[in-house]
Amino acid sequence: MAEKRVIKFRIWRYDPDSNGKPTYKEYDVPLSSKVTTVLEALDYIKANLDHTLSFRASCRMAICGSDGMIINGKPMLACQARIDDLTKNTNVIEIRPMENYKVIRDVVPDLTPLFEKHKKVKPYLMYKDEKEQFNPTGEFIQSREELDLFNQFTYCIKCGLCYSACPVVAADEEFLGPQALAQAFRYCVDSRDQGLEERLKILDDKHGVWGCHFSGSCSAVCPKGVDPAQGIQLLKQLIIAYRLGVRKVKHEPVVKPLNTEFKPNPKIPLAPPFTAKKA
Amino acid sequence: MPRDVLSYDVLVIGSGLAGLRAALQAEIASNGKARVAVISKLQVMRSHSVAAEGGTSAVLRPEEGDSIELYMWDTIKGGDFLSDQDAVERYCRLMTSEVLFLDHLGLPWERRPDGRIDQRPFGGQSFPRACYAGDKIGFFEMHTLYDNLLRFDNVDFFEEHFVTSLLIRDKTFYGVTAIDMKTGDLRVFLGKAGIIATGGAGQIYKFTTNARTLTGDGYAIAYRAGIPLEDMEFVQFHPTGLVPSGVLITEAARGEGAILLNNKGERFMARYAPNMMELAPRDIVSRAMMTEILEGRGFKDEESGMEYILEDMRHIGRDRILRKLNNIRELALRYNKIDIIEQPIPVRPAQHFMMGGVRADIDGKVLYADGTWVKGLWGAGEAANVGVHGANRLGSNGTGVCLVWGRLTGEQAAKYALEHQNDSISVPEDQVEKEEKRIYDGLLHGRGGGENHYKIREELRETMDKYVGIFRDEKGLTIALKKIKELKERFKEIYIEDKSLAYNTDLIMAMETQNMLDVAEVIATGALARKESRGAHYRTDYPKRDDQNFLKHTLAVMGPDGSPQLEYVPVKIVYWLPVERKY
Amino acid sequence: MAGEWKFWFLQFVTGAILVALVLTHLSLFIGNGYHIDNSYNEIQAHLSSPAWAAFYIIFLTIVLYHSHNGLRNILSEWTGGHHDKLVTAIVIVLGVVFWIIGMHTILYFLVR
Amino acid sequence: MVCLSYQSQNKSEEEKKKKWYNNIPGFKAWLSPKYNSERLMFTIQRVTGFILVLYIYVHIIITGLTTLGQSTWNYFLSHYDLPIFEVIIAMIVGIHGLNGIRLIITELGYSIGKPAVPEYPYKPKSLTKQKMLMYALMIVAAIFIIVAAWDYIVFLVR
Repeated sequence: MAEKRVIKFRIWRYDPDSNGKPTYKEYDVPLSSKVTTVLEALDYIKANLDHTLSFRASCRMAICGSDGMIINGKPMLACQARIDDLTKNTNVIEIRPMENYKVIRDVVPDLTPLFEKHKKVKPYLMYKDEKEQFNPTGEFIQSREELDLFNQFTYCIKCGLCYSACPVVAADEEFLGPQALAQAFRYCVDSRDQGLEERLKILDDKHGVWGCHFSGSCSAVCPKGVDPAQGIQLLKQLIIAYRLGVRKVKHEPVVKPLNTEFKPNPKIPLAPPFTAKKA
Repeated sequence: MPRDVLSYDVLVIGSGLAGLRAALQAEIASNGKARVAVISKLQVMRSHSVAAEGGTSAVLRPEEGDSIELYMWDTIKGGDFLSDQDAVERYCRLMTSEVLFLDHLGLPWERRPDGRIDQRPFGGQSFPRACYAGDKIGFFEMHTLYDNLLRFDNVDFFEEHFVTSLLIRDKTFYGVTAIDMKTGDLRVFLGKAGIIATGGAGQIYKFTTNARTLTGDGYAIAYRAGIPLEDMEFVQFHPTGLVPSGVLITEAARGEGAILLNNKGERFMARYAPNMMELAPRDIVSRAMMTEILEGRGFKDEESGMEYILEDMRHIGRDRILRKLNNIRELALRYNKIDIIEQPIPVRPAQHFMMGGVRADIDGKVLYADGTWVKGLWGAGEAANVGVHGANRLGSNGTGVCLVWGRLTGEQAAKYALEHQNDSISVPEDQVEKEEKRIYDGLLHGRGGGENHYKIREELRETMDKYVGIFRDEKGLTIALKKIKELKERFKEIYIEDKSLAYNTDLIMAMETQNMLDVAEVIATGALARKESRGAHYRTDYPKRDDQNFLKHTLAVMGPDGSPQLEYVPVKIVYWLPVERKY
Repeated sequence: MAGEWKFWFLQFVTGAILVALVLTHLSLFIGNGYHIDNSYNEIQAHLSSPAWAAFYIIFLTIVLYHSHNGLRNILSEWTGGHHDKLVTAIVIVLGVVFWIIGMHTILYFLVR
Repeated sequence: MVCLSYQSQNKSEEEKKKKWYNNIPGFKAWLSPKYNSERLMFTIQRVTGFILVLYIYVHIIITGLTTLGQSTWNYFLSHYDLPIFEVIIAMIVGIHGLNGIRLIITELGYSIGKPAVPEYPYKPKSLTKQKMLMYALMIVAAIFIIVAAWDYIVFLVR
């Protein structure tokens, strides 16, 4: 086996209870097959070097979005950051908490503003027949083309990296932020939605969609290829087209009832007859 | 210390798929009147349900030969006849509307060319009935439910609140205690109704597909409150965990046509399940893969020393992979630098799911060992065993059970809470003080003997992997049980280095380890007592199913000495008598 | 406040127009070399013609709208989005003051 | 129904939140272009725009000096006119204007690609698709600056 490499981790530490100032602490982590990502290195540090290190982590496969942090100057997910990719030219990995949030402790930011803004854009389908929506009688008909209009934006894992990278968010506390705006677009273009007018009350605002000036940092750091910047610009296009009265919509949402009639299929077996006596 | 007391109608413990579905249904059923608290030790949409990949089964197309009866038969046969058949029936019937419900909430279901919901084949299902969206259905379901909960103003999310105990008096549930991780304070939540939806305990195994947060907290707090855990010895191993990380490679890959190859290049599943091949239920495929590995027909990863089997998806084709298996392609590329379009990937069985859980009846009501209801308490999802999965869960039924029993329990809980709205409940000072002492004096500021709880956790996980894995025998299980007892003793001597209150993960992890030890003990005890092989529980010393003696559910209740005591209750057989299980 | 889209859209429309106007404006001076001596007469000649005066009135109005709407965006963000009304008031006052100064210059030669 | 003790606790929670470290850089973030070149253009657009506002004030006031008579005007020009200053303004106008054209196109949703199922490794289309546009317009900006500064260049060469 090749000689073990040792990587130096410089980690931003802050503990509100000890009234201290933020400091950097350094840890030496030997690489092994168990330590290939930054998250695994943090685990190693917590279990072996310093039990007091705090960080968030859950699924360790880049789908839950817990462990966003700034690694070597770029916001990314710790579980996604491979150490060998990061240390091609250096032996040091520097970890800081995400910007644009308050920090609870160490690299644990308080994401409450992100979630609150997500809530503001009404991120759900608004179908006019609410009774049908909660007690469905059939399935919506939606073509793949209609699905692909918004499918990309459903990939958002709400990790908050885009929010952390956005320069407008940094200054403007009221700005909805890339995550919420991309989600707003996702619901606005869903062919099953009828709530555009309702949502525009929030979006068509200085601190709504027009707060974005296309710096594109959100898309540059997005770990899931959501490309929020694209969504926001398309949302602007949609709003302008809607306001100028030139928006084209293919059709209103259609609910189609399911077939209930059973037709035997030679390729599919039949369920065997009941053998137990019903109690 | 001033104490926080919060009062709600419905407390939902856990924010996974079942928890969110329950909270949503509680709001819908009460027309937004019920005050619901969702208490989670994570941020709400970080729960492990997001990692479910393949799909959610439902009968949508009877005109193409599918039927509720066939779905029931698949589920019961897949569960090796340990399923409660009345629960299975209810599940299969309700699933259809659940899929439509999610469609109406905005889930981006993949569509057929004619715009209707598409379905894909899945292991053990006779009809391709898994509705899907890419290959991260759990993720979409979670986020759809979370987003829709934001409609309601009466739902409060208590994120990063670690529930430490259930408050139960006179066999009636009235609240929980929880540590607010952000501030480190103990909070008391009073509720008329509670729903345990805390998920599984995958972390007691080392090689697992589960998130690091699945430490069996719900099992352990219920178990310590005197509630029995049912069928815990049935632990599902997913055939395809990515080597060496254990990241889940979805069964949908095999549904789309992926094949498993041993080091001779054989498609070895032909020997184990000649009809269904790779699409046999998970327990059978996992055992087949382990047999191949143990008989020397696996590959070996030099660096980690793990042996594996190859899963080949090259013939599926680039376009289909990009559309339908996008996420696992990303995972394989990221963690193994292998593109599944061009190369097969290394996989081996990994712990995936707990078939057992808190004992619950067909409504999801949590029951004591004597069959009486813990008034006001329900259970849903992986945390509760309502009896659908039996001895082995079929792929694509996990999310379904979360949805159906989330809905049922949410509805009942809201109704119950509103009926009992005027019942006064007082803070049980004695219980809360006891809990406060246990956590802050005992653990946080306890002197301890300098024992490192990370080491205890690691040793537990290694023990479980080695002795309570896919193949079990008397000798191994006895060793495991002895080791767990030893670790439990050592845990009393732990020392917590981090004394800070704010976001003290050191303390939380210690408490998780404690929960894991309790759950592991129940699993090992149950497995030792079940002298047969059924579904996911395979004893090399008793390789046959024994319907005479063991067609019954195991109940484990905490005894006075803290170790589990076993009881058995019969399985509800309503439609089909057990037959030989062949695929 | 819904309806911000108008300002945003107008910002783009004015921006596009300004590109043309600025080019016209600069084309008057580029290629003439430096000649401080007769620049006064040149300005006077230009502004005395009603067509050019009209051009500059439009130019002044659009450029002040565009720049002050931009300034409003910057200031509004700068103040964290908490003082939008104050920012709008400041921007309007500034814009009107400079519009009056500019109009005075343009009309001075035309009227004289 | 929230118990009273919750209200009192609420305050102390607010106090605890005050101890959280404020990691929000404020408008300084505009001045730290990082991650991508569009972010740099964002910063440049901001800064040039702000300078141009100030320049317009100065320009309007100076042009207003003509109303005070030719002698004042000539006196002012001979003492305060710096050709290099005009060239810098021309550069700023060129960059602001042509980047503005890019922003009009992209922010109206053109040349940033269509949404599709993303393919790993992820390359955001909004950034890749309009890169060519950005480069092309910056070349145009450079030509514009040279033309605008031609008199000055000629003046320097002489």
